[in-house]
Amino acid sequence: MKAIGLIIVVLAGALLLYSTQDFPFWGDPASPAGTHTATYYLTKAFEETSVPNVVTAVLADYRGFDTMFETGVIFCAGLGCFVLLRLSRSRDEDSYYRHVATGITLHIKSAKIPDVSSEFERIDTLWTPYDLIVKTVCRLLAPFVQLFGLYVIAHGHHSPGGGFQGGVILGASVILIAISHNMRTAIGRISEKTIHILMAVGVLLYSGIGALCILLGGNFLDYASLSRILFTNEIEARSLGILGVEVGVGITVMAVMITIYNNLSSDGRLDEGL
Amino acid sequence: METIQSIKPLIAVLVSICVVPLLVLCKKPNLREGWTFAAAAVKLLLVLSMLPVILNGNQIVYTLVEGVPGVAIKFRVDALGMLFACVAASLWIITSAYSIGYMRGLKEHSQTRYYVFFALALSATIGVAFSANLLTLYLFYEMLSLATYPLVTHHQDREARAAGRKYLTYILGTSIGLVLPAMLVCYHLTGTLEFASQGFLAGACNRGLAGVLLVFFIFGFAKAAVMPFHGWLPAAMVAPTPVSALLHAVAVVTVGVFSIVRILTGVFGTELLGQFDFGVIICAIASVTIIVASLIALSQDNLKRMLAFSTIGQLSYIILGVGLLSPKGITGGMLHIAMHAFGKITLFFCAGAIFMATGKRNISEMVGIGRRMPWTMGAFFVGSLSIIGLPPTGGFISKWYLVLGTLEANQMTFLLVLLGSSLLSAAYFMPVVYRAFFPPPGKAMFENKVGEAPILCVAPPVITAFISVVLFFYPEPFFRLVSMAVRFIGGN
Amino acid sequence: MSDLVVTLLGKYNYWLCVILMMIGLYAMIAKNNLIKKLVGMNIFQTSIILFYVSIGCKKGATISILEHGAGHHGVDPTHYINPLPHVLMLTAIVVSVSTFGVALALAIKVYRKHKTLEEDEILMQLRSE
Amino acid sequence: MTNHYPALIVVLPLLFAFVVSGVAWVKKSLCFPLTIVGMGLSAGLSVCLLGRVATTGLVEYRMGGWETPWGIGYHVDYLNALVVTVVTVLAFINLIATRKNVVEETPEKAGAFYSLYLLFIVGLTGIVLTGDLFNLYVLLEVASLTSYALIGMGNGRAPMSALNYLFVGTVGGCFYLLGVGYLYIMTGSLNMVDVATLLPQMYHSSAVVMAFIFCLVGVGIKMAFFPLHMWLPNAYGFAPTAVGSLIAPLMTKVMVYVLIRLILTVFSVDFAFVILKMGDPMVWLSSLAIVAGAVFALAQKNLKRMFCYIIVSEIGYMMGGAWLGNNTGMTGAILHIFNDAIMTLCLFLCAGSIYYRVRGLELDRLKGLFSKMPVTMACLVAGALSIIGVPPTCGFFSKWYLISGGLEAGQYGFVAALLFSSLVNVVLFFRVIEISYYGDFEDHHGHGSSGEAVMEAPASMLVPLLIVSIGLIVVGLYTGGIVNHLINPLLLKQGFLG
Amino acid sequence: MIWELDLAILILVIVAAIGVIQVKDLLGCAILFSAYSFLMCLLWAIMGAVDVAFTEASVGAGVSTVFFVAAVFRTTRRTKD
Repeated sequence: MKAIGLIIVVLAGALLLYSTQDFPFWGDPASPAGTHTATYYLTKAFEETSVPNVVTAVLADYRGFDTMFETGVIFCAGLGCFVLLRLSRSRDEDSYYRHVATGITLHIKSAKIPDVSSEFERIDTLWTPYDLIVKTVCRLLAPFVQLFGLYVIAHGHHSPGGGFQGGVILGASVILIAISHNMRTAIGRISEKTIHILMAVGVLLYSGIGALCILLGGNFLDYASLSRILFTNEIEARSLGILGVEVGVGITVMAVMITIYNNLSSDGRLDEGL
Repeated sequence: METIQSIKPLIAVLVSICVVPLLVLCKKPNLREGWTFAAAAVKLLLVLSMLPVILNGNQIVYTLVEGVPGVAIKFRVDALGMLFACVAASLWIITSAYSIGYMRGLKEHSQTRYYVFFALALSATIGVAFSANLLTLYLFYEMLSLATYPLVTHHQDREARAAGRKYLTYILGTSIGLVLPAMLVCYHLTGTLEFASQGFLAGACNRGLAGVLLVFFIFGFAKAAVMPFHGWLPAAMVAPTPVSALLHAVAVVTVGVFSIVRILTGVFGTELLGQFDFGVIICAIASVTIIVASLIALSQDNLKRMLAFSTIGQLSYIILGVGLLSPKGITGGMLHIAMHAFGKITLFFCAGAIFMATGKRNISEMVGIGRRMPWTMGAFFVGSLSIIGLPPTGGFISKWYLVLGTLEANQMTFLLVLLGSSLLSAAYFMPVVYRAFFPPPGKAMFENKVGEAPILCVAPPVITAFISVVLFFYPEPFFRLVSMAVRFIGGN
Repeated sequence: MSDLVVTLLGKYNYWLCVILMMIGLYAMIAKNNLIKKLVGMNIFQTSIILFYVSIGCKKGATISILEHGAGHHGVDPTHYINPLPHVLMLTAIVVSVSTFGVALALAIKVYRKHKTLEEDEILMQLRSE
Repeated sequence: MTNHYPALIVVLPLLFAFVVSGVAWVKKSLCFPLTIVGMGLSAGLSVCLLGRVATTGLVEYRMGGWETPWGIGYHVDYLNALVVTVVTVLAFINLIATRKNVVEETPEKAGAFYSLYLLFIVGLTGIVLTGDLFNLYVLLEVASLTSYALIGMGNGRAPMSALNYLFVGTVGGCFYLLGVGYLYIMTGSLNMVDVATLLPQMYHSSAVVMAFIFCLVGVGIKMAFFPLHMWLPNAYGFAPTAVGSLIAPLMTKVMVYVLIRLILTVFSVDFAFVILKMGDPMVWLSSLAIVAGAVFALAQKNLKRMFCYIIVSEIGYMMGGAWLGNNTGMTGAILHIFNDAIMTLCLFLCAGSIYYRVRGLELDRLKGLFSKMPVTMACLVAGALSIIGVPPTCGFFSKWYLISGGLEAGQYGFVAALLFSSLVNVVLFFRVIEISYYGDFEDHHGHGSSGEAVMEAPASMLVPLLIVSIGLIVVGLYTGGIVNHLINPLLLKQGFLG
Repeated sequence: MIWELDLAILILVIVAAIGVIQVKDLLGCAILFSAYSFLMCLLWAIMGAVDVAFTEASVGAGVSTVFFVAAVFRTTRRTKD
């Protein structure tokens, strides 16, 4: 296998190298890629959308259709991890509880789960106590991380970032809690059902804005037509439309990151996690 | 000659397909068989209603749909097709009657399936008869192959499975492996597949290619059982007797031969065949089959197997006749389609009746049976006369024309083949009849309690035998159709 | 000779990119561990992203966020880097992380059944079934 | 609203996919009806779109209202419209037919399943309709990712097969992306029509040649073209029933469409045939694919796996037809995309309903099935006849064009391969039919192992199955219409001259 | 954009990639892969692709690594190659 691999790789590499000979030089400003469509975006994007970050403008408006499916891909991944790994809760499983004050572990064999109380906490068999410092620091850190995530989403028009990066950061904050505490805490804050509904709502927001444009008489994702209900001019409407879809992307990406993490780290049982 | 647009050919084809749901849904056997009869009658009437039009020298055409540009699924009723359709439609009624007697008499299983596929097979047969181009012919040819598979393997035992396998291997293998490419090459060369009175290949290909195509077609239509693609026919004898009758006399083999005749006259055209000297090759292939099949038939003890080999031989008469490329020879060949059908079906009916009444399959066990089953064996005698080609039966007429054809074409070798094989067929049929009626003293094998089979099994062979005789004295309708067909293909 | 050197140096980025690609592809074909294959796949994907980003490069240009006020009075496109490859690659990164997630999920599912991630061991188990 | 058809065909299932996945957490019973509505709307609209395209010839749509080289545009001509109709209509039929399988095999995750189902269709329809090379890649990944997840849902060997498929499929996707990158670096554009206008001046550049080869390899991997087919039989064979019958008929066909689109629209036939001279080697490779697929199929003991290898063989048909270098062959290839999708669906649906009753698809377990499930088996026979190529089923007509094209191009090896595979298919299917027709000979001796009574599949499976198998014949009879009204006008514009 | 820096990081990236596929422990592989991603992110930042770099930093070096580690914890660290 290794020999075959090597041969294929060398062959493909040789082909690739051979074909670079007709490329324009690296960084050549006069190359076709640098002039044909790029010029249009760089010169027109700001007047048409009033978004200084051209990447955001192209991403969410000119090629907004791509980005919608990009969000769709993320959504697929979340759903995919869910369908592949999630195990349905089996009723007659043994469960373990820990008395918070004393640290005594209870092993309950029956299917019945006692009411949730502050005195007992559900644990797995392989349970190790969490470090208090890590726990506290992470809990304090999480809101700041989330704030930063929101900033990245909102400020995508003017600086690097946008819905996708912001969403990842938001998701990461929840993952941080899940790692530092345990996953039940994280799920207690944002339940599986909420995550899944958020996942759908985010992309629905994106495609819904697109569909709304059709209802308002424009083409799909033609944010300019939103000007009628936003009471602004077309350029501002585009800018706001971009913000709207970025928020949608952010929500979905956050929810998907959490879903993937939850399912991967708990092997689909959504118990305590790592 | 006029061309009349009419949907009648399509209806004639579809009648028996339309009746299939009725057959499936009918719970009562009587009603089911009633529908079969009704469909058979309607079909015959439809076919006969077109007969006067054809006899007036006209053609009926109907285009169903254009499958491939330039090649439609299209029906055309001409004299040759009419001849074949008449034979098939009229024999279906008789076979239906016989089937009822046979299947009920032996209490066969899955009778509904039997009738359904019987009806489908008949649709396909009429479809072949009326097809206007090679594509339509191929379509119905394949449909027939598939529809007869459940019939051949009706018993669903090991033997049937082996036979079915052989049947399909030969029939589908050759049609896909040989006919399909040949057909496509024809289409590629000329852009059409429409049968023309003088063929459509003329001028489109050289001698070598034409020769290859010819061989592909003759062997490709393996239903005609030209040697060496005849193996399926004796194997298929495991089927119930009415099926064998259908296979041999009405549908399958006749369709094969009919297709070859169509190809020779409608695709190649007699002129092209003559120009390339292909007549002799065709005749030679046919002659080998005739002689070898007759010799094998001589050595058979199982009656149905013997009939099968006899059929293989007789079919090649038809090909031989057309291969002579002389008007009389072609006339003889085409007439033989009808004459052989009536003669051979009689023989099969008789074989079935004997099996029903006595349970015997082998000739050696039938000594003295003529005394017990005089009607059946009488019919058998007439049928065998027709196959041998002796008066006063229809078989004589066709053979007479074949002989005239060889003289006309000045092919003495093939004259000898014809005469020789007639002698051979006499040699394998006459002992059966002789021993049935005149057993050596004290060797009669049947007790008194053996009598005739049920009336539904005895009447059909008697009727067909009678028709065979009638055809000797009054071959007019068939003769007129055939001579029209010959005139149409411009046989001088 | 100098021609060749110019060609070599002028496109070194593409060259190294190709080498990276081949490392990824080799890992995918030759490695036995499923996770290693997966990593190889990811390297392959990132190298393609690198390739695209290299296409977008422009000597002497800055990042494609317009300076304050620059948008209002005509933009000189040679001053800014081509934004389109970046847009495309954002999408590609998302695709690659999605694929990565699903692949890990599948790998865990495989591990659940076979208790190993080595391809040859899994094949052996399947064959003995 | 009518001018939004192209967008709505893709967007409606997408919206419904999200709604379904959300609703699944609130009220499970709504998932299936919603999926039906979304899929049905999409199918209905694509039929309407086909009607419009047949009259006007071209329907264009601009996403976000941007002009095409800057924005993403849909450029719907005869080819897209035809393929998108096949995709949506067949997916709709499959959705109805496999409902019971889904209920049985994935009872808890039906919502997610249907959501992924719709997303898969979104991916395919998007691939087919889009006029943008990169958009095609994104949608390709949507379709692939959903198919990995859907296949991985199965039990037993399914996750391993899905993982393998994922590796191979991602490499395929990456190669395609690389090809698009090469095109972008040379032309600076991603729009198919725009690229096509910019390309002719650089046909001889090695980068463009490599772009074409990378696209070809990428698409070839995704369509399981021999010798890149290794992933297919496992992935499709071990997938859950409803998934197998969805992905198997559609995914590979859509990839063939992509290839034909690349040849016809982006690179033009001049480049592929005259400059690169790729015709001959590709036809030979296709012939090899046909023969290899047929031979591998012979060795299979499981019905579904046998079908999978038949798909490998059929891919060879389409690729060969496309590479014959004449209009007849291309017609055959396009027609075969259409026909093969229907036949494969028919076969897989039959396999699905057999599996639903018999719980296994090994050939020995099919004994005597003709008497127990006559309708299903009749449909299997119809599908088999079409695969074999018996008139008047549609399979015959596409084979007709392919063989005529082969003769026209003088590719006798290809013609021979086609005939060989027809003959092998006869053997394959009659082996199946024989087993299921005869049943157990030992049954008569009284120790039959039939504990459970196998009976005919439920009506919700049979009706779609019957529709598909009747469709086989109807489509066959109307081949002339399809060719005259849809394929010929297309090839007149973009096909081969003379 | 400074091409010397670019070249240096590119070479580091390649070294990291080789390390990733050669290391015989999957957890180590995860961490090295994170480093690889981070180097890649730097590279892109140098090339001016700030959005891509940002994404890679948050996704490739961040969340992906977490996923990777989670998956390794749920399966095994062992690898033969």
